[in-house]
Amino acid sequence: MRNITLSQAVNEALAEEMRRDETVFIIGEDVAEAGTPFKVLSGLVEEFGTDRVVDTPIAEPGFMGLAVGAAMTGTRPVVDLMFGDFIYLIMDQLCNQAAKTHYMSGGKLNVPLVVRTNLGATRRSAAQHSQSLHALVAHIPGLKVALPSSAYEAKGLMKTAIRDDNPVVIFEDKLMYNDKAPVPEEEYLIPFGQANVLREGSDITLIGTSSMVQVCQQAAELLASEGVSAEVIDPRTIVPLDEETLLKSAKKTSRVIVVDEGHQSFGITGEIASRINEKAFYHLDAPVLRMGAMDVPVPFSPALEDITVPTPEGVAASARKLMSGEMIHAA
Amino acid sequence: MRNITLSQAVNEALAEEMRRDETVFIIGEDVAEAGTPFKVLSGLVEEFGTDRVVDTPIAEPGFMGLAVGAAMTGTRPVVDLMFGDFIYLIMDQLCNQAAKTHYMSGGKLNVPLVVRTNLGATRRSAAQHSQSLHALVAHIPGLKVALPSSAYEAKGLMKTAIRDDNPVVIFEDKLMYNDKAPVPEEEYLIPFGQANVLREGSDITLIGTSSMVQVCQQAAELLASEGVSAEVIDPRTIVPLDEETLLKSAKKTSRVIVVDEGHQSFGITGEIASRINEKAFYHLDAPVLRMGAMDVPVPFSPALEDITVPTPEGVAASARKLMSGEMIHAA
Amino acid sequence: MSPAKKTSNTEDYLRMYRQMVRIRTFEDNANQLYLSAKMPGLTHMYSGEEAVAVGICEALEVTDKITSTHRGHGHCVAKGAAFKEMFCELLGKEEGYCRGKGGSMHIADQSNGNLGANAIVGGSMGIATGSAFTAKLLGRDDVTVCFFGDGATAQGLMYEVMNMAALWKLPVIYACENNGYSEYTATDEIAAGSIPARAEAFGIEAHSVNGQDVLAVNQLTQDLVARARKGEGPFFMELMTYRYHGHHVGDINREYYRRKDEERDWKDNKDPITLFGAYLTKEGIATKENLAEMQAAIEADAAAAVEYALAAKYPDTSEVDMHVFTDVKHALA
Amino acid sequence: MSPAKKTSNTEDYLRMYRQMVRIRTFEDNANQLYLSAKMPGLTHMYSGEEAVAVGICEALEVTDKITSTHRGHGHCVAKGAAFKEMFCELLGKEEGYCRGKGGSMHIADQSNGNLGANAIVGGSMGIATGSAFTAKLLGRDDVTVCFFGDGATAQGLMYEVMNMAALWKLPVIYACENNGYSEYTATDEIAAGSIPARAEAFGIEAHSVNGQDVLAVNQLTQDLVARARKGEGPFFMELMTYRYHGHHVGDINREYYRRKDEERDWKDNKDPITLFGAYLTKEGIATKENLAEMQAAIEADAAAAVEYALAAKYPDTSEVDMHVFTDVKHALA
Ligand SMILES: Cc1ncc(C[n+]2csc(CCOP(=O)(O)OP(=O)(O)O)c2C)c(N)n1
Ligand SMILES: Cc1ncc(C[n+]2csc(CCOP(=O)(O)OP(=O)(O)O)c2C)c(N)n1
Ligand SMILES: [Mg+2]
Ligand SMILES: [Mg+2]
Repeated sequence: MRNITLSQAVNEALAEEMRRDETVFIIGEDVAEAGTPFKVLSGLVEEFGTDRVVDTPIAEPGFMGLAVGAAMTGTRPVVDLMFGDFIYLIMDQLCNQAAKTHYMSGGKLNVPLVVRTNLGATRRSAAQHSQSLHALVAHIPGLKVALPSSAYEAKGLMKTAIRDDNPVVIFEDKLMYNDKAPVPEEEYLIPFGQANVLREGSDITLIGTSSMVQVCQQAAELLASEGVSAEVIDPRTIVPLDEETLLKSAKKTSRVIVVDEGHQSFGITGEIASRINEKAFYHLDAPVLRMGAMDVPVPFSPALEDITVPTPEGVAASARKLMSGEMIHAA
Repeated sequence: MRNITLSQAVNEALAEEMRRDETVFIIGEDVAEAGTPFKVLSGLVEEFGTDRVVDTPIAEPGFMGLAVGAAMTGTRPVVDLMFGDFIYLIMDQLCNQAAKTHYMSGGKLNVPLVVRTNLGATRRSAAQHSQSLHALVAHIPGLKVALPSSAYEAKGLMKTAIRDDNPVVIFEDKLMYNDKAPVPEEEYLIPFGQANVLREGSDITLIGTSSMVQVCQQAAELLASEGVSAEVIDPRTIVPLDEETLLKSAKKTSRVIVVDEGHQSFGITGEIASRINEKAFYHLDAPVLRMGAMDVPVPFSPALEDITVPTPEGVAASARKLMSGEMIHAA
Repeated sequence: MSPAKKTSNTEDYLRMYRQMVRIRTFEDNANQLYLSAKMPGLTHMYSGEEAVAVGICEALEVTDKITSTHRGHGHCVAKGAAFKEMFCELLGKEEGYCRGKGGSMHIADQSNGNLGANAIVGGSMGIATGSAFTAKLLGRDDVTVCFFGDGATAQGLMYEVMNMAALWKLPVIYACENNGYSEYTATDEIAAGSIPARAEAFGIEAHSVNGQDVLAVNQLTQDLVARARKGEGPFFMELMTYRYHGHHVGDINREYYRRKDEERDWKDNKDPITLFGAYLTKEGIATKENLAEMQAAIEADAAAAVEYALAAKYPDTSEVDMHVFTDVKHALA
Repeated sequence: MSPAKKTSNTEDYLRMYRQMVRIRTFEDNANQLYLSAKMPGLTHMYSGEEAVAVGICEALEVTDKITSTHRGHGHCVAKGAAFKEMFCELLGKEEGYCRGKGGSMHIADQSNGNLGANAIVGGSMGIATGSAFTAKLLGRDDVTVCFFGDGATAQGLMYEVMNMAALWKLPVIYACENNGYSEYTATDEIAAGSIPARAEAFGIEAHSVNGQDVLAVNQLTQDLVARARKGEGPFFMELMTYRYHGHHVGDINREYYRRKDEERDWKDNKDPITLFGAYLTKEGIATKENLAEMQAAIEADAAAAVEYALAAKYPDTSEVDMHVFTDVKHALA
């Protein structure tokens, strides 16, 4: 299988879906000739024209609202939100309008749109360009939330998102745009709500999202060299969440760490940990541990920024603690 | 002690602080002559004038941003956000600006402002006027979040919030505005981060926030009549969170239910439950249970709306389950 | 009152009159339901503004779209909705247009191109613009009218989408219902400068029109709709009008923000139904008796619909987690 | 170039020239730090726009406030910041103005009234308006200038706060740096109608001025600041200018959105420093040699500051959870 970058994978997904369905269009800032600052969309405007790859003014609430109305009337917009940090600007249109329209209309109106945006720190972009804000969106009923962890997922989840009749928000990891992974030439879709078990193990379960899947994989390697067998799971979508796969693993290993790049407090790790605690409590030998990003605005200085995000070493260290029963004393 | 309504309590807190400190002002829609749609601010404009009780156009992002700048330069704005559902509109100014300014400036600038808004369903106001969105704000480092559960708390927390040098968001329960409670004539403040144990008990801990404190109290009554001794705790602020008090109770009773009116998934119950699970795991006889609002947009129809929110009967039923060990079979 | 176009318009005129009376009657009944505590929650009355919704919607085809507001009953009726489903919605019943899930603030007859009332002031401006975007992208010729109040002109979203509509020549008409107040505040206290000039600054042709004159509103809208269909949009209309009731049905004591004689003046001298009725009789299009009969029939209709709705059943509680997602029958199952 | 006011302005003029050269020199060094991979992240160069920041800030007192943008080094220097603390900030060092926590996009010398650069386009418009609100409420006479780009005029927030500033006559000046582009898109593709007319529609007096002419900018600003202090504000200025570099330092191949000869024309014929230098020598205010010496001294200053900053220490890792809250030393302790 060929290897392509996450960037190419997203580009292919969009191109394929735009060829398949002419109601699909892309809207956002500098998406056309510039192909976005990350160059993810390069070439699409050449194939699909400026009617379907639409450069907007710097008006996130405006083009998000426009997309909601477009989606309600027969198109499938893919909203390009340049940085995940700008999600605050579109919250009203996304959460008061897109998320609720189907429900408030008693099922009469649909809002089939995708917001593609990103997450992830350590790019030295400081507090307003480094946030991982998927927890905010996951809290709002009516929105689906996908967190691709590689080029393979990025393509398959994007295609599914575009065909979904509900609003979907996809957060890509901006540090992963140039990372390559095997991606089939043939068309494929990844269904929502199906977690991926990347590595089987028997001693401990590491649940990682997006950028943190790699971190968990590397932590598992470290642990393996010490004789600890870690299972690594990527939920791929957090709404819907594949509880079954997570619970099965938790019951098998009896120890779980949930790793995510959003701020830890009031973030998604609490939800995932709680569901496991609630439904696999009597199988657990230790509390489900959570590792999110530090509860601080993301600092610019490299000396500070790097320590705000979970690392393989940090995850492995926590795993060792869980294994050793050290938590018992803490608790 | 005299009994006053939550509405009066908030009004008194604001009046006292405005008398004490002339840099305090109120800004929002229809706050002056109208005294807000809930009439909470009646009389303040008469005492403090339209310079300090400022009616704005319907421009939530705008007046929130204005408040941030005003706070940075020597005033203490109290932003009146008419419905908690409008918080989506101010997220950027609140979370990208207010929450991060102190940090991004390396401690040089402060943003001492209060956003007072509300939460709570069952007013037949449908999906865009009934949300309880405190979880969104709690997730963002740099913001403090208070959830008063009675007139007493509403006054004491508001006064503390106004004197705090950080941005604070207070969510009042709109169904409680006319509820009376004993409130001292003398001045008092309620420190942030100190939970209130409303009722001591030995069998189970019920942690409730805002509107759900009453629900927990009533559930405790129901349980008491069955011989189950429930402890009821109100965290009062969720950022900062008084972990110590919660953990102490959890360790004592070994069984905990967390009840909140925000949507359950990816809400605050997951955070509170996780902290207890992490730090009191080996003391628990059953998983910490969570009861939030249903994960659906709030429906208009009374027949539907009423079942979306936790009730005393529901909480008592869950408590019975936890007590009976029924959870073991579920887990 | 503008001059009659031609007598072949008789039917159109009578339909417009009828629709205005239907709105007024709907609102009177809604208010009564509130006063008698039979309606859950609050609602915002459209009474007094009928010529705006009717003048505009009568210039539209079924395929044309509108977006509506918290004060949305008038738009809903004018775009073709039936009383029965509307009252059912108002009362939270299963047979309502939104199966009782929306209520007054989200009421809409979606099949007639009403994209929904909206409880977020200004919240539908993006939606309307997006609907126009669809028309352009898919090569359809429908036009979208975005209704909003004077208060909503304070929302930044309006300027964001007007900019895009102007850049891309979208077939959308922004219809500002300037009723002089937003909630409990007079417009001049919350709107600096000039509202139509704000649209013009974005290169959008703007018009101000007497919103109590249904023919003037209708004529202007017909012109603009025709031009918008040809790609000459967007347009902006400011419709000067007045709401008779308080901001919502519970806003009874309102003298602190609005004088009683001002209200009386509008009701006595500028009522859109009275004015148009007088015109119709003067022009010989209808007799007073015709109009009275029409009104009586509408009132009977409304009474029957209210009765039906009161007796209709609430949605089953199992509906509570339906329609969260299109593809999941029960989101919480 | 506008005519000289009087020779007593010699000092002012030389200071303006000096400040423009300081900005240019700062940016050249910043670009060099990027190219040599010594600077973390990216940065947006102000080169070419110096007359705007300097012309405006030289009309302000220390007590006056400004809000800045992602392209904020120029505003920071012009409002009085020192090279050392600026380069330290750019490199994430503890001695930076923000202790390294802000970096290029949040750089600010707070003690000189700079309320911060902002990485959210348009994000500071509310802040600037609020700062003016404080002045009015507390009876202070300071004025706030809000810097933002042409691209930021698409943000709805601007219209929301202009409305309030106009209604309440706040002492704020909205300064739109129209450099013809927002990122990789020309202004006329993203701005419909007229930018100054948008302010005028809110009843705000608006001016368009040549942003390459430091004296013209300075004169206009002096007038408006004086009037704003007297309560005649708010005002709006559109400053026509140009950025020499790409959108950020990494935007090298930009011919797909901007022609090279256009860039050359601005640099060769409209450079604010060259123009003002020629004026100073022509008017006999300084000799070419004076100016060359000044420049050399500034370059030496900058080189020393860069060297200092490169060697300076990073904040201790224990700083990571400091300054989350004012009253908690370590938020995560
Ligand atoms: C974003 C938002 N802010 C505030 C409100 C509360 N609110 C409801 S209606 C209204 C006044 C609207 O005035 P206008 O737009 O003139 O419409 P009118 O009621 O006069 O028809 C306000 C402030 C709201 N629903 N949404
Ligand atoms: C809200 C928001 N949207 C988008 C961006 C990405 N972005 C950064 S600068 C910029 C262009 C700004 O153009 P302009 O306002 O003209 O300022 P200039 O860069 O020309 O000085 C964009 C789109 C952002 N930082 N914030
Ligand atoms: Mg109005
Ligand atoms: Mg620009």
